Amino acid sequence: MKKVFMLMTLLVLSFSLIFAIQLPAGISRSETLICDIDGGRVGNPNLWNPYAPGWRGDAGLHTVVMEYMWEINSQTGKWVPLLAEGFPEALDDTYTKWRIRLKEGIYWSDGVEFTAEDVAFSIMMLATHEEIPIYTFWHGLIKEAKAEDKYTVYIELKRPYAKLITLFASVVWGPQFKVVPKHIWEKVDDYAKFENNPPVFTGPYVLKDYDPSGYWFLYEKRKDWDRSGLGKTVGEPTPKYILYYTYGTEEKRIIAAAQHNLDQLVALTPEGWDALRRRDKYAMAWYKSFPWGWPEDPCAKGITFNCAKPPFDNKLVRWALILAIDAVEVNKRGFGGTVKYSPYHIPPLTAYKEPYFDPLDSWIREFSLPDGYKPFDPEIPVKTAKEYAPKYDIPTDPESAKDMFGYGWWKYDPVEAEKLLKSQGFTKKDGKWYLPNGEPWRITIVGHGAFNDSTRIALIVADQWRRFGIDANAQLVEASAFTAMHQTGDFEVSTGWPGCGAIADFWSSIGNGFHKRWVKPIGEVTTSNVQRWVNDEYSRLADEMEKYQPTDPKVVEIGREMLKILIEEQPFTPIVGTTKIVPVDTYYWEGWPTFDNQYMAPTWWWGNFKLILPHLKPTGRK
Amino acid sequence: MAEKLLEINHAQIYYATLAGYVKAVDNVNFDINEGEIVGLAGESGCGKSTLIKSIYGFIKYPMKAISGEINLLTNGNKLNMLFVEKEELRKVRWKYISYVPQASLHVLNPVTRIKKQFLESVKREHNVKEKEAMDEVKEYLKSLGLPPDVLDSFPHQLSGGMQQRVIIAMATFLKPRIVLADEPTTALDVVVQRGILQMLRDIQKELKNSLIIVSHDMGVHYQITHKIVIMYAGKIAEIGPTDEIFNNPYHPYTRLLINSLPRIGDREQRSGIEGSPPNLLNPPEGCRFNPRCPSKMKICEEKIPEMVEISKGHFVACHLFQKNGKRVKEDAE
Amino acid sequence: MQSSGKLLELKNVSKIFKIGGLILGTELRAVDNVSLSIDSEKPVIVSIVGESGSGKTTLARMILRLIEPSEGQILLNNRDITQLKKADELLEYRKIVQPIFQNPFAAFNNLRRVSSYLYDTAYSICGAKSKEEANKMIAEVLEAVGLSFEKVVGRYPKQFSGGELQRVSVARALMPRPKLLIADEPVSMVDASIRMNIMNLFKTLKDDYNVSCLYITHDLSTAYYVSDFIAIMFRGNIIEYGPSDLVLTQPLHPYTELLMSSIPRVDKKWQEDIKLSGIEVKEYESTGCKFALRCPYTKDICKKSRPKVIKTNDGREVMCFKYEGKKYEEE
Amino acid sequence: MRFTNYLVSRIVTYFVVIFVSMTFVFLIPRFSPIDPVAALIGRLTAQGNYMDATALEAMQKSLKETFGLEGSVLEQYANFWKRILLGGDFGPSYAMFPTSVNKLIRESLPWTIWLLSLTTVISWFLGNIIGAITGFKKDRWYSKVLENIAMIIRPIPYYIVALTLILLLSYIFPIFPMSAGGASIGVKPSFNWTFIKDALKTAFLPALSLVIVGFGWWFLSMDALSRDVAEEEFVSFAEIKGLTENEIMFRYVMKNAMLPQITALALSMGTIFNGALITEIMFSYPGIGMLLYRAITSADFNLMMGIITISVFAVATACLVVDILYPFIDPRVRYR
Amino acid sequence: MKSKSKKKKIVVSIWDNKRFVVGFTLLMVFIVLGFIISNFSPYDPRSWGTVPEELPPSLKHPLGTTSLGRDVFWFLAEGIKNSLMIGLVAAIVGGAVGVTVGITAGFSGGVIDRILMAITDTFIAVPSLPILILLAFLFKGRASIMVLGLIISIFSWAWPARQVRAMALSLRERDYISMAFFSGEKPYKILFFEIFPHVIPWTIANFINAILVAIGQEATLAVLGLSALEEATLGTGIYWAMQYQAIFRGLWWWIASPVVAMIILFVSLFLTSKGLQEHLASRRS
Repeated sequence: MKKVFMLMTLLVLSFSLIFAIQLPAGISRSETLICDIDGGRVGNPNLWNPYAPGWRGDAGLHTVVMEYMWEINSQTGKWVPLLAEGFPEALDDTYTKWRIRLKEGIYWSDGVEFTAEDVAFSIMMLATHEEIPIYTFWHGLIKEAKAEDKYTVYIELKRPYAKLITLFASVVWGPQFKVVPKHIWEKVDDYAKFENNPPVFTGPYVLKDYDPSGYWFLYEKRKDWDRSGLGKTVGEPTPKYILYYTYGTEEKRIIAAAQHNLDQLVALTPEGWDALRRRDKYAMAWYKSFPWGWPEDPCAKGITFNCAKPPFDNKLVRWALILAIDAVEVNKRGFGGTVKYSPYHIPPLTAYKEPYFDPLDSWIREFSLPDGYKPFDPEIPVKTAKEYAPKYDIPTDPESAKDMFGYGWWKYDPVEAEKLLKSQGFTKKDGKWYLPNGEPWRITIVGHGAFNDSTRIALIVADQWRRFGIDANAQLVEASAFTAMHQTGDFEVSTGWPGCGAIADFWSSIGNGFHKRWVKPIGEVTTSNVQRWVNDEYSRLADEMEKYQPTDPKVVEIGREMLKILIEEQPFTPIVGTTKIVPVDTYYWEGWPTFDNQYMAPTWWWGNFKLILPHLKPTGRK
Repeated sequence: MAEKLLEINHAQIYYATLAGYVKAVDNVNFDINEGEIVGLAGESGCGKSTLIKSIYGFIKYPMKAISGEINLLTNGNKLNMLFVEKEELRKVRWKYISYVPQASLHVLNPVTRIKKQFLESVKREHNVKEKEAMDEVKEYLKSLGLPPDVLDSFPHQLSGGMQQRVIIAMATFLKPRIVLADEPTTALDVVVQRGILQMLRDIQKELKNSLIIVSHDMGVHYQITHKIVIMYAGKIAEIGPTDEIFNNPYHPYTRLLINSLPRIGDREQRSGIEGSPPNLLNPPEGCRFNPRCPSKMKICEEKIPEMVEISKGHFVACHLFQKNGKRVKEDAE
Repeated sequence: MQSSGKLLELKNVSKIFKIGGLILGTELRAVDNVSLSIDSEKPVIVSIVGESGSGKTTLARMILRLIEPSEGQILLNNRDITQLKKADELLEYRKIVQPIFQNPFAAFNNLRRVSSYLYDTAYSICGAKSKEEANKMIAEVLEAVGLSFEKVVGRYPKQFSGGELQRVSVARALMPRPKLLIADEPVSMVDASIRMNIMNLFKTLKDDYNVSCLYITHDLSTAYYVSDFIAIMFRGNIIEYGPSDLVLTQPLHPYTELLMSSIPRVDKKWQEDIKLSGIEVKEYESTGCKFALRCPYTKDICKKSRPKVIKTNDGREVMCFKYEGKKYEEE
Repeated sequence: MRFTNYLVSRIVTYFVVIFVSMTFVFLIPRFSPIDPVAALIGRLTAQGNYMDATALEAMQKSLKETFGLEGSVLEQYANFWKRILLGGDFGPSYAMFPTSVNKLIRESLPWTIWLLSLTTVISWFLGNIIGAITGFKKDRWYSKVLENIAMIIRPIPYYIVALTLILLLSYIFPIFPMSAGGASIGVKPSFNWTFIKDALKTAFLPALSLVIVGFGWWFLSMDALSRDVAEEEFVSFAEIKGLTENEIMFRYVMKNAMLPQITALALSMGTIFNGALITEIMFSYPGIGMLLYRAITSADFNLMMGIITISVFAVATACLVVDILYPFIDPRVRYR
Repeated sequence: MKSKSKKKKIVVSIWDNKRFVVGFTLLMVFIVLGFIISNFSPYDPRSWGTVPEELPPSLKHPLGTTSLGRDVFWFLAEGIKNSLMIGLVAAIVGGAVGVTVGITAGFSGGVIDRILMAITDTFIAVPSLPILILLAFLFKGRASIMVLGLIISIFSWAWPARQVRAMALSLRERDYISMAFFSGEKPYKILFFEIFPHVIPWTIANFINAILVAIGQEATLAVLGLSALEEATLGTGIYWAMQYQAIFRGLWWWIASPVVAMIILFVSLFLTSKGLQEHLASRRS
């Protein structure tokens, strides 16, 4: 028995030497960057056509192989021209004629030069081929695109469109427009069925190998990386190989990172990060310590009301429900205190501080409900800071707290909430609320089952409303049901995230998106304004905003007025910003962007990830 | 004088139940000699099956050997089948003593061909190649009038009678000295029954061994046995040569039993024995037949009658008969 | 119109079962073109004797409506029993016909009290109005079978011996004063010492209660003892029918002869050996006489065609070529 | 004659069951609040793909057209059968448009089949052998120990078993380095030793987890079956014949108790085509289970129908095969 | 050695069966815990933040607390109740439908039998998990404990129906059924008093087994995030512990409690069922 035990131990020990991930011969771990795949396993790894509806770009294609005309620096909100030179030039006052200049000396990975012909071809392809999902929009917009010379594209529109750059430039994840090589794509018959395998693009890496089951994708740096957009603009990306690899569940990703077999993780739950941090001294997130995560994700999470369904069509009812939410508890239970509060309907980004948050600060503090009640509580961030200070040693002064936890949120005041509801004819008996018509008030909060943030907020808010006396429960549904229920208005309250934005001009998101023109009766499908909120003044302001280019200061002016309306009306209520805990393991690679080195945001899953690559340095560990 | 093959001395075999022991075989004695066909007769629950199982050493919980001996006498060795090691038992089984179970369609392994089932017990003893053993088996079957192609069949493809004949062939192939047959023809049709009984008898004649047959059917005993052991409620009521038992039964139970048997061509009114056999958990004191006995005396409720030999080889356990075989009193016929 | 006369009449009744193996499986005529009748004038006991697989139990089950005949008709008082559908017709049917099953322990649900069946019968079939009335009926029939009311009421099947339980079974069947008892092997599970008591019961029922009985058995001795007529079944056919005295003492059909010679009688020892064969199964499929393969008198014709039923002068029927064209007339 | 009748009626039932099942499966998702176009749009917006409301609206329309979802449910239903009957084609996947469902299934199915058939057979064998031993020798100490172990293992939620294995054998003792997919990086599926060795290694942990769980199930049922068989007359007769305990166990008890297990094995083989969702999630193993799960969550009707059709066919066929072949396996059984 | 008991013991007591005694005792502990003790919970087990977070087991919190600020013990008590409820609903509905369909099919025969069996086979052929997931969508709104039980029951009746049908087919041939008919018993009475009692032993074993399977299925749905996640069940207990990485973060009491509870609950149900079956088998023979 003893002998057997000894033998077993020996066996275990000898095996445990096999530690590192197995890479194909000739590829050394120290030259390879291993990245997480955002959406997990890719079901159709053969498909490299970015215009196919089922395309998945998150396994490297749009981060290291494809390049966009303008990438965005997600930390500063500024565009970085990658394939383009400068910004689009409007040739007339009505914004129907445009000119775009391209960088010179960029080549496709198969050696053909990248020119204005490619861009013009790509634009016209979108505008003339019905099988491409975004054809309808482009067809309705583009009159003509042509190469004026080798590096200049001329575009003529069918209608004025001031926001043209947002079609070509990455705003959040990636833009609609992806330039494709004319010499390959012009031979294609059906763009919806084209696989584009192997992919030819301008990016610094090329596809070397991939798993037919879609678990991993290996890319190699181009020998002529200097002829890529990135090479021309930023410099040489460091890793020789990039391996996109999905380990699967969070547990496995944590283990993999702890074993230094995963250099970069797309997102962990706060608890997952806690687990990794304790096991891996090389693991690192945006902040060195609490609250760790990168708080600049461009969508604030909160709750959406279906304004077409009574009693949620009454803004005072909505306000009452908001005052029954304890945001501090949401932050604490849902996110371990790591997220920023978001009273505005745009995410609490650094980029919005100057144009919106600071100018509106005094307004929001004084903002009052019709009965004169001032709902805003600017003390919440300090309170939160104080709560976590003993454990994590963070500053508790108002300014630091604001940086860390945002400007504040609405008071948790069930008494006022009760007052509001009673004023609207609601009654409370035995601690339970009844609708004006006497029925018990039951609310189902729909949450997105696959999104942790959405799930947790739904469950916590349901819990809080129950405590308040409403028979609330949370229903978590899968992605498709979540979207479909929103589109048809088949919900009462949900935990969605319609309040997105990354650049000061939020016209394309909440501006146009909340326009009354999208509102359809319940049962009919609408893709925007799913909260079915009709506000004439807001819609008018949105139309006004549309007339200016994104960089126009007028945009911000109008935007502030729009935000005031949203705050007053609350068609949806953001609660917290999204903090992404996107850690890296610095065992093999360092030079990652952090709070102390904010050259970029840690948006590994965006197209702009390539902008980070030249900053990485190998540690030299084997 | 024929050799004694088996002696049963004071065998007590009980069944353990939650309510106590069921005294299925209680203090039974008799011997079996070479060349005899002995019938064990009695009603259901009288202990005849228990006894024959015990003779074979096939004692399984809740059956329990309490005391006594059932000695198998083989080449001068004595083997008490009531208390014997499993290995010892395995050595004598099928070779010195064989057991033919009650005719039933569930005795043979339903998923194995007869051939294999035949050989698996034979090969061990013979230690010969399968082919040779097969030839021998075929020869043997032929000698018994069985078609050798049954060997390639599955049990369910054979009729019940054929299965029983195969089983008998298996049990006698190694020429055992004693063959035990426990209700070998129950549930078989009369024509088949006759054939099987003949077969058992022929084998016995051939091997000159002894055959013990358990049956509740008195006709079976009448037709083929030399000697009958009548059991009642776990005890032996009467032992005697077959013809004598039928012609001149002593024990009231035997007499009533034989009288109750209908005979073709004889329409005379017959009646059964009133009452039913006793519960062996708590059998009646004294003679176990006394509650049903028409000639009951006082002593019958008090004392267990002893076995007395009335004429040569004819024993009876009844207070009506004294040691010398004289009748104590004439009972009303 | 022969409206009177027949209590039970079987007209060319057949039952075809679909059983069989993988490829060779065929239809099995368990009962093949059987005709039989019982007079309603005078109660009789008719025995149906046969080996297992002869179709005797199938026949009984058809008369009890437990299975439907595939061909032919079963008439009870001139009414086709398969046509009885309505509740009152079925009630009437049960007042005329009652069964007695082979194994009394299987016939009584062991989770129920035995007497509950008696009460059910009293209320539902005999139309008892009150508990007293039912008790009276029950006590009466129990007495008839030699049991006491106190001994039976409230007890479970397991608390009886087989003989007692079978007697309860008879008593229950007797309650509606039926005209016909269908007794399927009623004593085969009963010990020899008390078998005769039950057999005598049937005789008593016939004489004292005017109950006819269809006694289904494989035991020739008891059949002889109890019955007025005997039908010998072989592979689905009644091959010989007649008064039991004649059939069993002077058998006509070769099969009956074989059967007779095989009984382990207690008055006559077997003489010469009989031969067993392994061909039993094929007999069902034969187009000729089903016994032809084993019959000592076999002729060519026996294997080719089915013999007809021949009526003899002494009131017997036999199905054998041996008697064709002889002094017996054809039916 | 009789067999033909049986076969015909059995085959008619087979097709009826398949037809009813498919209709049922076709209708259910269409009455659920899920919609493939919404799912795709949802995925794009969740990713933060910046799209103007006007563009989004336009895209929704054109996707509906591309997917052929404009007709009524009845038309779609007719289309579905037409496609299947004319060429066994399930159409394109919606979520992974334009990849065809047939291709997706073709790529996932081999992994599933090889892992699940292997583990099913292994656990079946182990469970049956050990179950026969413990069922026959039920009073031995090891029988009692084994039975208790199986009883305790069986209820452990499968993912806990899987996670424990990963933690134990990939993290604490990293004997089997964590990996994803059916083989290591750079090893391509083909018939050579390198691949087989690699695939075996990769599949070891998921296989182990499935065997552990499957073993408990087969073991417990075999244990119970053997106990029953051990009471049969022919087992007593084997003892009467003087066979040894082991002979009786293998030739009599096991051989007979095995029969229902063979049926059960055939049925489990049919259910293989459902995949093993949790296994695939936990071990990042490519397979049909995950594919199906994704099809459901992304309302990919075609993919869903494709996989479920195969599964229904497999289970129904397994039942059919069992019914038809059982008499060959068990000589006693005849067709009803 | 001789037993001195004079009285005949006709009924063998179920309490003589060791498995049953152990299983039933454990089961009773669970039932008392779930259905009685859970009502005395000082906190709403669904509410978050009722107690300090992440405390290891102590006298005050016998099974510790979670990251969500729930007391594990009280959550578990409620979870046992709800899991048992899911199991009961699924087993009752599935069992009732299965027995009804099986008996109807077995006794009617003919066309009715064929139709019922085709439907039954359909439910056997259709893979359950995907349909359960889809049904979870269909029952939008309140995925309550009841609804969950009902959803699970949709696939829990088909096998029982088949088995009951087989039993009914053999019961149909029994003499005592004919006996009851000839005693003038009404058909419905025959069904309830003659046939049903003989299906009961099997039904009980199947019932317990169905509870077992349903609890396991709920746990599977929970790990996929498809159960009623804000209710306390054994499945959601495990779900939350996994979501908050209880294993990695050393909160063993959080994950171990529902898992161990599940194992003990299963073992108790298993033993009860086995013991019961053994007992009934011994009574029948």
